[in-house]
Amino acid sequence: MKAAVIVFPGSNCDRDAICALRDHTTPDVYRVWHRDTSLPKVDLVFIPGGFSYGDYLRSGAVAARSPIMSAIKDHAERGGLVAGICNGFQVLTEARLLPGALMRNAGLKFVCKSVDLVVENTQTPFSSAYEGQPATTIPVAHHDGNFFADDQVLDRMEGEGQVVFRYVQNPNGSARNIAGIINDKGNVLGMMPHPERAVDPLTGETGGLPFFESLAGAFS
Amino acid sequence: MRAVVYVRPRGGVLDPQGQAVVSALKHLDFPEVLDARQGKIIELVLEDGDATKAKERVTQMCEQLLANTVIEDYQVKIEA
Amino acid sequence: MRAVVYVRPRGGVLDPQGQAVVSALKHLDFPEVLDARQGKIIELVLEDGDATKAKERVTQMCEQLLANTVIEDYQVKIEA
Amino acid sequence: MSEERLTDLCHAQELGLSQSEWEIILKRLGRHPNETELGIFSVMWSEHCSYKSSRRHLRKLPTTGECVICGPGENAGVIDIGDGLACIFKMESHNHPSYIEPYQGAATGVGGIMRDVFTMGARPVALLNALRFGAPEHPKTRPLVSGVVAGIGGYGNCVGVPTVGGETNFHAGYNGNILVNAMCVGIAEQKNIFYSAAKGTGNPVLYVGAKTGRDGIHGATMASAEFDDQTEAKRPTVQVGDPFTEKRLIEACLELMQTGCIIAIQDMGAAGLTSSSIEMADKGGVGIALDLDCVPQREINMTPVEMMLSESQERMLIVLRQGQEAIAQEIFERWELDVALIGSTTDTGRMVLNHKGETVCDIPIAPLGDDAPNYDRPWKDSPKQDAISPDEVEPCDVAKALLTLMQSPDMASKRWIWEQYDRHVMADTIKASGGAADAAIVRVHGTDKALAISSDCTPRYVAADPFEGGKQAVAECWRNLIATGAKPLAVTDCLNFGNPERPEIMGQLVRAIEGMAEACTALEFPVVSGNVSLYNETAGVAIPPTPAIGGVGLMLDAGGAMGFDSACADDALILLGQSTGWLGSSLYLREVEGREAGAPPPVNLQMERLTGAFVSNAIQAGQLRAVHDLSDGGLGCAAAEIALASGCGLHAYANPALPDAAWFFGEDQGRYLLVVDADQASRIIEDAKAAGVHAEHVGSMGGDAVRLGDVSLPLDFLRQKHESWLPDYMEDA
Ligand SMILES: Nc1ncnc2c1ncn2[C@@H]1O[C@H](COP(=O)(O)OP(=O)(O)O)[C@@H](O)[C@H]1O
Ligand SMILES: [Mg+2]
Repeated sequence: MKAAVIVFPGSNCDRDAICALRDHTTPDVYRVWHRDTSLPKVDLVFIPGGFSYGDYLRSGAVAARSPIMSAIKDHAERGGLVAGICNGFQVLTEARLLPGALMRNAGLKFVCKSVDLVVENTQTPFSSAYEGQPATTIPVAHHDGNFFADDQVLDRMEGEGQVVFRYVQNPNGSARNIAGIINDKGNVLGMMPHPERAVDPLTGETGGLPFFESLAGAFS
Repeated sequence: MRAVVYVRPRGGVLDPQGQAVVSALKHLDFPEVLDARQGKIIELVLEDGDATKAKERVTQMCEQLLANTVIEDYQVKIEA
Repeated sequence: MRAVVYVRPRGGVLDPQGQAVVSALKHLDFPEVLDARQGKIIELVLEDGDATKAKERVTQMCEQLLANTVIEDYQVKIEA
Repeated sequence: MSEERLTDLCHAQELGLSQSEWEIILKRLGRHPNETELGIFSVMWSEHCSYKSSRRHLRKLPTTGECVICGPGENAGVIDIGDGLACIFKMESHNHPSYIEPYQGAATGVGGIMRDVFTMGARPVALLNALRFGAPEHPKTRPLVSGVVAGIGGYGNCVGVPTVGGETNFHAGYNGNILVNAMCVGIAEQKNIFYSAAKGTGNPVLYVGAKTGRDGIHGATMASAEFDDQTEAKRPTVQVGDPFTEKRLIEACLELMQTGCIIAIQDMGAAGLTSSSIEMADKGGVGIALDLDCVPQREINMTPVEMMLSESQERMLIVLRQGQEAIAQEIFERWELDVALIGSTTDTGRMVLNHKGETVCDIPIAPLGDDAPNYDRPWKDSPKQDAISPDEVEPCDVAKALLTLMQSPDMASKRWIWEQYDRHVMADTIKASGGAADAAIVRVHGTDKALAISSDCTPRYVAADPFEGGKQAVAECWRNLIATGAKPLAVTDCLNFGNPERPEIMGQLVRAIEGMAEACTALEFPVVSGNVSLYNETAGVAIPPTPAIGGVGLMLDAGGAMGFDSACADDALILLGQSTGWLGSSLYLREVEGREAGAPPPVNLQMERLTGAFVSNAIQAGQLRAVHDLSDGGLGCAAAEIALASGCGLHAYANPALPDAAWFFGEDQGRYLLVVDADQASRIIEDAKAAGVHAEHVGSMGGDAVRLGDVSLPLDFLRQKHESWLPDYMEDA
């Protein structure tokens, strides 16, 4: 298993993601600059959290038009795994690799806290290790995590098991309490909570560990 | 040449910022405000050129970047 | 009755959002964009009434809430 | 020299210079300065840049110690944390700008303090903020809280540095002048620390970061002047922050610092290009020549004085080794940052500025520093307050008093604030706000060590007795670090006071510094950096004197961090330190009796050390389940906080020797509440006594209520009241 972590100007969870991947998924992690036009040969592309381009205009909007994105689209097209966390989720919706959009939190404030999640679908390469523990706790930290999609899109997503994580208590006004989704092919996932911040008992909860273990398992 | 792009939340899309404006205005004693929607306005300074062509180009900019048509509508105006 | 409020960064005030738009558009091959400024547009639905009075009230809303006059200019339009 | 209009005394006075200062300039130049030169003198000699009222008193602070690598005088203080690593930190105020434009003022305050830290080669790893607002009922308070908090979060969150702690007070004394003090802590390799001396001539001077606009012109002089009715009209000088550019600057500068190209580097903070270039040249003993036409500009027709005084944010000035320009340019261009060569160092000892083919400034650099005003302002002692005897206070309804205190603005939970701050980015935060520890704990990345960080000041004590209050602020900060198991190393400070030209205000400043000095010396807790913010007054009314202290400690085993959330049923509560029932200047007196009176509790520094050492040893030995220092609201509130954090009720016994109010809410200093296994209680008390530390068994954990003596409050009810004050207040727009 090899992974690439994409770095945009303004990414700020890239180091956290690399550490979590190295410790719990694979030792082979590359850092890839947004201006690159090709990816190293990897199984997983990880788009980390942060404020790419300052979240100016719309969060994720400018990053989604970066040169590296067409390589990521090709990778996804070929069935490669793509995970976008927080700002990475925003980038993936802006790039139309995932449906919907992430709007300003309903409370209009940045919200940083631990949230309880229900793992709705453990049949994905990102969530298989949650099998048997359908509830977990992972922190969120975002200003624009309010997931929106038209009702028929939401219905379809729910019907196809594309909702992977749901909030027990909605922190941001997200439609149908959605915290994380996967595309219809099942290889591109976006979520607002930060599993990479929840892998070490010293720094808080460990609800993100199964996320990284799932990815390690997906290729073993 | 200048272009102005208006970007507004699409009908049917919840607009938390607009809602916050309504309730804040109510508190400030402006009960006459029944509803509000908040959008963006982007003013572009363009190289001088043909207005029709410019409108086309700015429309492309909107489609490619300035608006997210999943949640937003846009409108382009070219000013001399 | 409807009112539209345009809020823009005041001249001379740094507009990082506008700058980000310019550079993103350059990268997307729109070199004709020389400058950009990003502002807000707030559309209000008001109880029907006198337009002059409404303009006055909306101006008060701008001063008190809708615009931050330290760094923004605003403009009010009343539509029938 | 250009034909520019020369200036006169009247002009100088408009810029805040005094007649004697003007005369020194004339003597040094042998002529009248032109407008650019005068502007440069005025900002360099403003209170903000020259410390002219405080300098001689700041010298009283101890600034050396075993751990100190670099004390005050550089952008930030540097201390040794072992393994070849250094911790670099500083606190700074952004009071005036935050009052005028709370979001941008607070945001740019955070940006500025981060630049001071990464300028020296450190990666910022933690932010704290010490906030003082006016009375809750004052109409400006709510929007100020909302804007300041959003601004601090907006900037720190975007840059991706966790905001891990802080303090928030409300008092009518801040109605017209809020305080926004931001602290940044960074970590660097000791072999890669950067200082500001631009040694060597002929070296290129590089400008990098945001373009220069007319932002904040005379910001430094504004920070040195009282507010008046005209302040609103000064609004346009407020700067707008761009955290996205800051983030790129951090990454690009840290990358360039690895290349060995840099001789000196400075952020452009207060007084922008002027102070950064003069400081580098002055410290390096060289001259500097700049071509202002090369300065990246955001606006057209900027004059030389505007460029030199601009306080546009997110800009850095770097002196490079000759021939290394291309390396630097490549890095900055990759990060999409504006970069320009704007001049070089010279052997003239002068600052020479060229603009549009003319020399617009040619002044000797040394006098700007050497002749900088250094005033011995007259001062007088604050009137001494009488001590209040425990028997003087009204009989107390203990349950009601506890509730009143726990939901008072100063004590109530600040969750509404810190949930807007990203506290976990960088994935090294062990304890942050709300983490139920007396200090924030941040792991040193990639090691087993951690830093403990706390910011403290009790302004009501300082107001009642500046000397004792200054001492207390330092001691409380030290105590907070001790209580987490850390070894306190050093402090930074931010001294917020009123107009120093008034002897009673100057007296507060002088005596607070002396109190701090005594405590820092006794506790071996040197001051390595700091900031002074004066003229915090409006229409002649000064803020309560507020010397905020930011302390840093080191923990060798990050896993051993101690908090106060792990108390269990049946554990014993042991109180360390003497209790006399000191109610003077207490929160109790203010919130329950509505009186701000009485001498504040004195700090016995010798006992402080002894008690602290005992707590440290007990933590190291693994004898304690939880520790909490006693501060605002005394034993009763400390106990309630332990109960709330642990989710377990408790019973704190009454003390027949003291009235309830004095026993439960007295604020005697140097005390800690320990939670220990019941079996261990008597042994620990024995050990304490052997160590010369007073210890007594004052209660036990258990149940689902906080019981003080024979009254109690259900834990859930107390929690709800404690948690809801701030959100209710903020919602109630
Ligand atoms: N402005 C703020 N920003 C971040 N955290 C804050 C702020 N104000 C208070 N806190 C947090 O609230 C908690 C209680 O603060 P305080 O009562 O001042 O602590 P202490 O008395 O132990 O010094 C601490 O965790 C502190 O870090
Ligand atoms: Mg406290």
